[in-house]
Amino acid sequence: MSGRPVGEVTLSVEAVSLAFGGVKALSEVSFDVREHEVRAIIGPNGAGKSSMLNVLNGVYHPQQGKIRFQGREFEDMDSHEAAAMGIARTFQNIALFKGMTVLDNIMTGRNLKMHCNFLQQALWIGPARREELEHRRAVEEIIDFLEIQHVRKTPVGRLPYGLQKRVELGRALAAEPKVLLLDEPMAGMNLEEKQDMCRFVLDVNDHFGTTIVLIEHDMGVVMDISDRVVVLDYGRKIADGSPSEVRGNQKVIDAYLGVAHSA
Amino acid sequence: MATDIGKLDTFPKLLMHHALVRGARPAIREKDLGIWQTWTWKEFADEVRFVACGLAGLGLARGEHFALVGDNRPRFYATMAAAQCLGAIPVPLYQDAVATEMAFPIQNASIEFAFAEDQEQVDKLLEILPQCPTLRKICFDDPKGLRHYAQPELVPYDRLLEAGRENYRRDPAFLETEIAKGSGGDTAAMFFTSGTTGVPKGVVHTHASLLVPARTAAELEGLGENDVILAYLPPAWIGQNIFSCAQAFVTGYCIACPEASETVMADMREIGPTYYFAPPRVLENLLTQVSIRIQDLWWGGRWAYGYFMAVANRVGGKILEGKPVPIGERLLYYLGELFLYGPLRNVLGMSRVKVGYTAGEAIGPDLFRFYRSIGINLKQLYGSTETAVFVCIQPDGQVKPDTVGPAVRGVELKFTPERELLIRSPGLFKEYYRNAQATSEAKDAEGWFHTGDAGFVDPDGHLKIIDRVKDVGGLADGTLFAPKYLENKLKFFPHIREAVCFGDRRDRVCAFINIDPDAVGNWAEKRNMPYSGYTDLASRDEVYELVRECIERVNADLAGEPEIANSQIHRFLILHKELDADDGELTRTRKVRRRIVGEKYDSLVAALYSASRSVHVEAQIKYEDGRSGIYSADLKIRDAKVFAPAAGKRAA
Amino acid sequence: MLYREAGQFKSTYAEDQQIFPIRQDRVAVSLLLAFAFVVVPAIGDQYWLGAIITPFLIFALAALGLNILTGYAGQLSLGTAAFMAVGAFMTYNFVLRMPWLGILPSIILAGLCAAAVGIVFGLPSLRIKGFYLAVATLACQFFVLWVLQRFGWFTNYSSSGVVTAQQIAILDFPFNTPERKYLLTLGIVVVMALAAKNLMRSETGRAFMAVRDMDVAASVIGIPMMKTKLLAFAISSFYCGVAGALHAFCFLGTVEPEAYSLDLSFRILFMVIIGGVGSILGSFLGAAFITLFPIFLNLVSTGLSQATGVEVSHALISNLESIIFGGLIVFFLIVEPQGLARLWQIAKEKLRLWPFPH
Amino acid sequence: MDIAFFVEVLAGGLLAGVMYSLVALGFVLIYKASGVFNFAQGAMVFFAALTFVSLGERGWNFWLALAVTLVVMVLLGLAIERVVLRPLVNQPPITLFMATIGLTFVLEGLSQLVWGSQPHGLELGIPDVPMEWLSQKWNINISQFDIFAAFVAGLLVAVLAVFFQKTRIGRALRAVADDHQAALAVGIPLQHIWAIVWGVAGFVALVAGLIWGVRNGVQFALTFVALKALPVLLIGGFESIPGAILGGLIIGATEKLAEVYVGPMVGGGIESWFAYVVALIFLLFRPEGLFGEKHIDRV
Repeated sequence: MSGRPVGEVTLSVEAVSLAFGGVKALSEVSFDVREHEVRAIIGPNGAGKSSMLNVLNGVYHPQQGKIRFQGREFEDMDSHEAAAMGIARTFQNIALFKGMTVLDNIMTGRNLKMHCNFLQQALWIGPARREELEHRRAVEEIIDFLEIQHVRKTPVGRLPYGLQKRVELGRALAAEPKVLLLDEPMAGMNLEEKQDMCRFVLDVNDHFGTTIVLIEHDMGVVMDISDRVVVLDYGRKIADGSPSEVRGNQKVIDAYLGVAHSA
Repeated sequence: MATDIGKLDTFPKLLMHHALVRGARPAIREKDLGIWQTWTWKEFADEVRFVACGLAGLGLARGEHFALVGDNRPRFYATMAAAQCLGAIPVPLYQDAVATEMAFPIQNASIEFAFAEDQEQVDKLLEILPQCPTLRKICFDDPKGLRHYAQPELVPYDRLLEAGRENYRRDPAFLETEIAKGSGGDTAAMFFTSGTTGVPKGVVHTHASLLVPARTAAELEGLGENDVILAYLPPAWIGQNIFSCAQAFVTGYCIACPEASETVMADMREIGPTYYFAPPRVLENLLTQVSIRIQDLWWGGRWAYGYFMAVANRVGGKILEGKPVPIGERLLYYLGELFLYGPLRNVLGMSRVKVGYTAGEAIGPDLFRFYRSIGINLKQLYGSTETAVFVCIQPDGQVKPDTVGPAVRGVELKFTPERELLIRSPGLFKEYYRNAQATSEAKDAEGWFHTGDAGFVDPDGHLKIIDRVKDVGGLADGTLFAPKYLENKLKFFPHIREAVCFGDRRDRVCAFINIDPDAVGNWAEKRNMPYSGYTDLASRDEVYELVRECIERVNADLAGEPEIANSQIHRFLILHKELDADDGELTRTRKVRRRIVGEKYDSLVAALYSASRSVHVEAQIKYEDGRSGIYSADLKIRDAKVFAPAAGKRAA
Repeated sequence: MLYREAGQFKSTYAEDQQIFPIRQDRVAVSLLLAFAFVVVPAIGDQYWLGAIITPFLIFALAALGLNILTGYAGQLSLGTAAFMAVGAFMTYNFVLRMPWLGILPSIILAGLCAAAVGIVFGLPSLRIKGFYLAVATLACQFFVLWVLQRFGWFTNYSSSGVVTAQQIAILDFPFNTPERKYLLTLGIVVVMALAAKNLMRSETGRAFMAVRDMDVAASVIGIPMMKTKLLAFAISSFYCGVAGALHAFCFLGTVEPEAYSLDLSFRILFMVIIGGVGSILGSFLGAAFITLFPIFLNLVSTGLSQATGVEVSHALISNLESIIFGGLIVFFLIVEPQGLARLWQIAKEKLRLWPFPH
Repeated sequence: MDIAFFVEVLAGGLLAGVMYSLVALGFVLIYKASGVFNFAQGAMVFFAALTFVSLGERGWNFWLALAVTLVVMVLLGLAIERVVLRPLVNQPPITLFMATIGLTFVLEGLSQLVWGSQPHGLELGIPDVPMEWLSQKWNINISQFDIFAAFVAGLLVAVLAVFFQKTRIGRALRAVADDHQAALAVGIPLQHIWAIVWGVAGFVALVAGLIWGVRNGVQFALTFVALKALPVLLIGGFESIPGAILGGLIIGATEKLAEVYVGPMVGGGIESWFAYVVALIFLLFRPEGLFGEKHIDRV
């Protein structure tokens, strides 16, 4: 459960439809996300969860429907603009920059906050140098928060899977986002790593007050840490509500246990 | 140079003096957020002033006790000094102790105020709150995870500091008068002995009894404000506190706090301390790490390492002490210095060590010689909690492997007929807190302190410790039986981590062995011997062979020393589990509790002295994730070859 | 073994992020610079300074430029020589047509022209990747050379198409002797290498590497793809332009299109691959290797021919050279894709951990 | 502007285009089967022509020289696969591309080392003289040789197309091109397949070498024929054989027409870069060429 009181609706999606050629990934999906909330999106494989996330942060552009974020309305999001407005995300299969160390990877998360032009950086003069050191300090807070001090200067490619997931969370946090989209942050983790990641997600929501939109398969995790859950199946929303409501909903059980679908 | 004790007779006064005289010099550094955060003496003194005013605001008064639980952190030492400013008595407790172990000291000293480092320590204190009604306020430093703790007792450090800043601004004179009230005779701190026997006792130390020996030792070694020491041992142990508090306040040198206990090696290398203290156990682990990593060198590297270490063994110590050495050897040594000893010291972080001490228990001579031979000025020291550590120190010129050096200026030594050592010195403790009976037993009328250690002074005036009086015994045939001496010889081998010898009032010496999982694991992997865990490794015949070889080399050594020749080890077994402080088998500073181990495994001891080749053992084991199960197995017992006394060849 | 790191702790972020955090490295680099600035011009003769060391520095600068584009930003380019040509010709024209400008400003302006050309031929990189981009830069190589030869304005309508570079003089202090030309080149190369290092350890460099490693993730976290790619092209071409100018004025002494053929582009690409893709030091190591290797080959072959009396023809040497270069490229790609810079890094790590293997 | 001349220029351009696509075929073949963009194809063309011509000059008769050169080229193909490509399997395409650049220099040095570097003329016994009946009737003179070359190219394309689409090995080749590991997993003997591919590429290089050798003479400049083939690949796409042919024709035609009509206005000599510019413009609209598959970024 989120530590802070859940506030007003900050992000909402109305009747969004997305199709690749003939394949309808999403059809008329609408749901909203409140400030400081931990909002889960669940559903069987291929239900359109990742596509929904990609629509929210502008990687995919829906053919139909509206996205409303902090009062402003959009036909579709531009990923660059989404980042600038404070929507950050992690990827299902890790999208870290293999050629850089952990520290550099997280520092790239802060690029939107650094304003010196390349000439100042080349000469490493006053403002550029100060800016670099200030942001290094902020990144160190995140490294301390995620307890990855001991691998600060190791190239990311050499880290075990669990740590890479944490570094990716760190990079998303570096942008000090208002909304954090997590695409199966606990996929492929053992019990211990899962518990750690749950703790980190809750700490982020509690400590930084970031609204969290979480895609997750592990029902145990979803039930434990999310405030409200939206369930997608074949690109359609079939349930929306608190974890206990959703758990009891017959449609959800059918979707997961695979009852024959109507056309 | 350290000024005379004169009017600067308490910790706070010294602190304020440093803030004036060397305000800009670094007082404390802590590796945090990727760099070494630094507090100068002035900043440190200001922080102490504000915390003191804050604690006064909470109601901490002169003479009251103040518990501190946590690792080496600047705020830990600041809060300790702040309490001393108000005349309160800080009581540091072991941070890795379990909650129940903390209850006794708090009840014993009816402590009302406590300082806890982080959520882990706060949870322990909250757990024992019901048994300690007197505990009113708990200040905590690291707020991580504590955002939703609503208990009224909890006071975050920052709020304490703010309140203190406010109080100090309103009434600065208050604190100056409080500090001025303090005098050398007041109680400065109380340390609970980890004690190898019975209930822990609160050793009360005055400002004088801590500062005088600290200053004497500092002057002996010429320590000054440019020195740096790494504080990595538990601050509740006087062995660490005397170096990171008493001597720091006396000389004004800088204390460096590592980032976390796992990164001590790396932090040691970064900070490069000039003043170093390590109990034998730490030096053993270091040597084991070195030998494991050297094993992985290619054969040429290993050969070179062996060759140059032999050179160092022969002449290293002499060169360190400036004694004459043949020119050929000296050249070889300098070659070794460039390629091996210099880099080895550098990787261990000891390149800048001016003086290093080892104390707490007797150290094996080979282990001691290893460090001196590669050019580290390691010296032996004798002392205890009750004597504020400094009793005997080996001066630079006269360092011998098996003595602890002459007495320090102002310390008198005397022996009882049973060879028990008695000590009188300005560093003696005032008393055991609320335990007059124990105090009278330990300190007799003329002020002599009964150390409980047996020993004698050798011809050059160096004190030589044999063992604990209780443990020193004799074999059935009367020869001296000093278990510690045998155990240290065994522990020099990287494969053996701990050993417990039995032989008092018996005809033969037998031993329990604890293998070192890393070293033996590495040894097993080299012979691609699969093993599942410690217990499985410990039960292997090949491992028994390995241990038997070590024991036989020790026996060969012992054969060469006539007076203890027949205390060679006849039979041994490898314990199925590692001796652990949590099971009460070791003290918090990893010293073996011989009596408890003897009683707990009496069936195994009996088996050792019978003729049986194995013994059945049934024990409760706690697995890593908290579940516990019963472990039952037959421990093998093996004999070790014993050498005829005189004829024993001199061990290399 | 040579490192004594104990005691070198960092108490500020500035210290932690400096280029050479270890004192031994700082000492070594300052000694190297002192040696380069003082000793080399003193002992160097016409042949060594003029024909070996100055070109090495110039090619190192060009390799550095290519490394910024291919090594750090991941955009493959086969048009390095064209950008150098633009630098050379524009400097010549600026000095010719605006003598009041002075040599250094004209070199900078020429570099900016090369940067402009770089941006134009960098535009395709927004839509195409990998080989296709290599082909676009190949087009630039041919097109630029054609324009420089075709329109007389560039060569001031000289009949032979080859123009002698003017004498260099800064504040009318002539740079005509090999020592002075060497020092001028060294000064410029050191300053630009430092600027490149600063660039690569700050935000711009990270953006380049992000685009190289995973451009989709980079754009999602807010790195502007177009601006970053074009900036990479611009900076890289600026470096190549300045290198071209120095190549003409401090090495060849003439400005001619043939000197900037496709073959030169390949040579500089070899320097980056062998030296180390994505490393400032790699550019210098690669340039040193490619410049010194033929000389080494000549020495060996002349030595052999004297010893065995077998006359070694010049053609044979040049064939051997290209075989060995090509073979080394394949060798390095198989054994150590990161090139000499990585071998240097491994050696340094071993020294810091001495006597332990790991 | 009289039509006959235009037809003649166009025909000449188309036939030149066929020559380009002949070289492009070598690139496509290797890329289709191993995902490697073989920049050294040009050097292989030069090596093949030089070997054939040198053997011919040493008195070997035509067919024997042809057979021996073919064997040499196949062996060369096998060696390249064994030494260069096998250790680099699964490396990113950029690394493989750079390896082939290294290979180019090795081959250039090797061929000149072995056979010396003076240019040779090459005579295939087909006169390079216009076809009589065509030139009299519409006075369009198209050289017999060009037609022969076009015929050879057409034949080669047909054979390769059948080879790729129909035969078992062809299908295996296409599988390998998509994903090395997947092909290995399914049990396709990767090394074996690659050896065949590089052998065939050697053969195609020989044919191109002969045809180009006759036209421009066998000399070092022949290696630059690879640079001519690049624009063709850009337009036709890297994986498709029909694309290579169509691309070749387009480039050949536009280049010849531009040379004749546009060249003079701009001062001539534009053939070096014109093809690229055409290809670039084409690329901006269809980044993957005529027949290449659309490249989708999975996030």
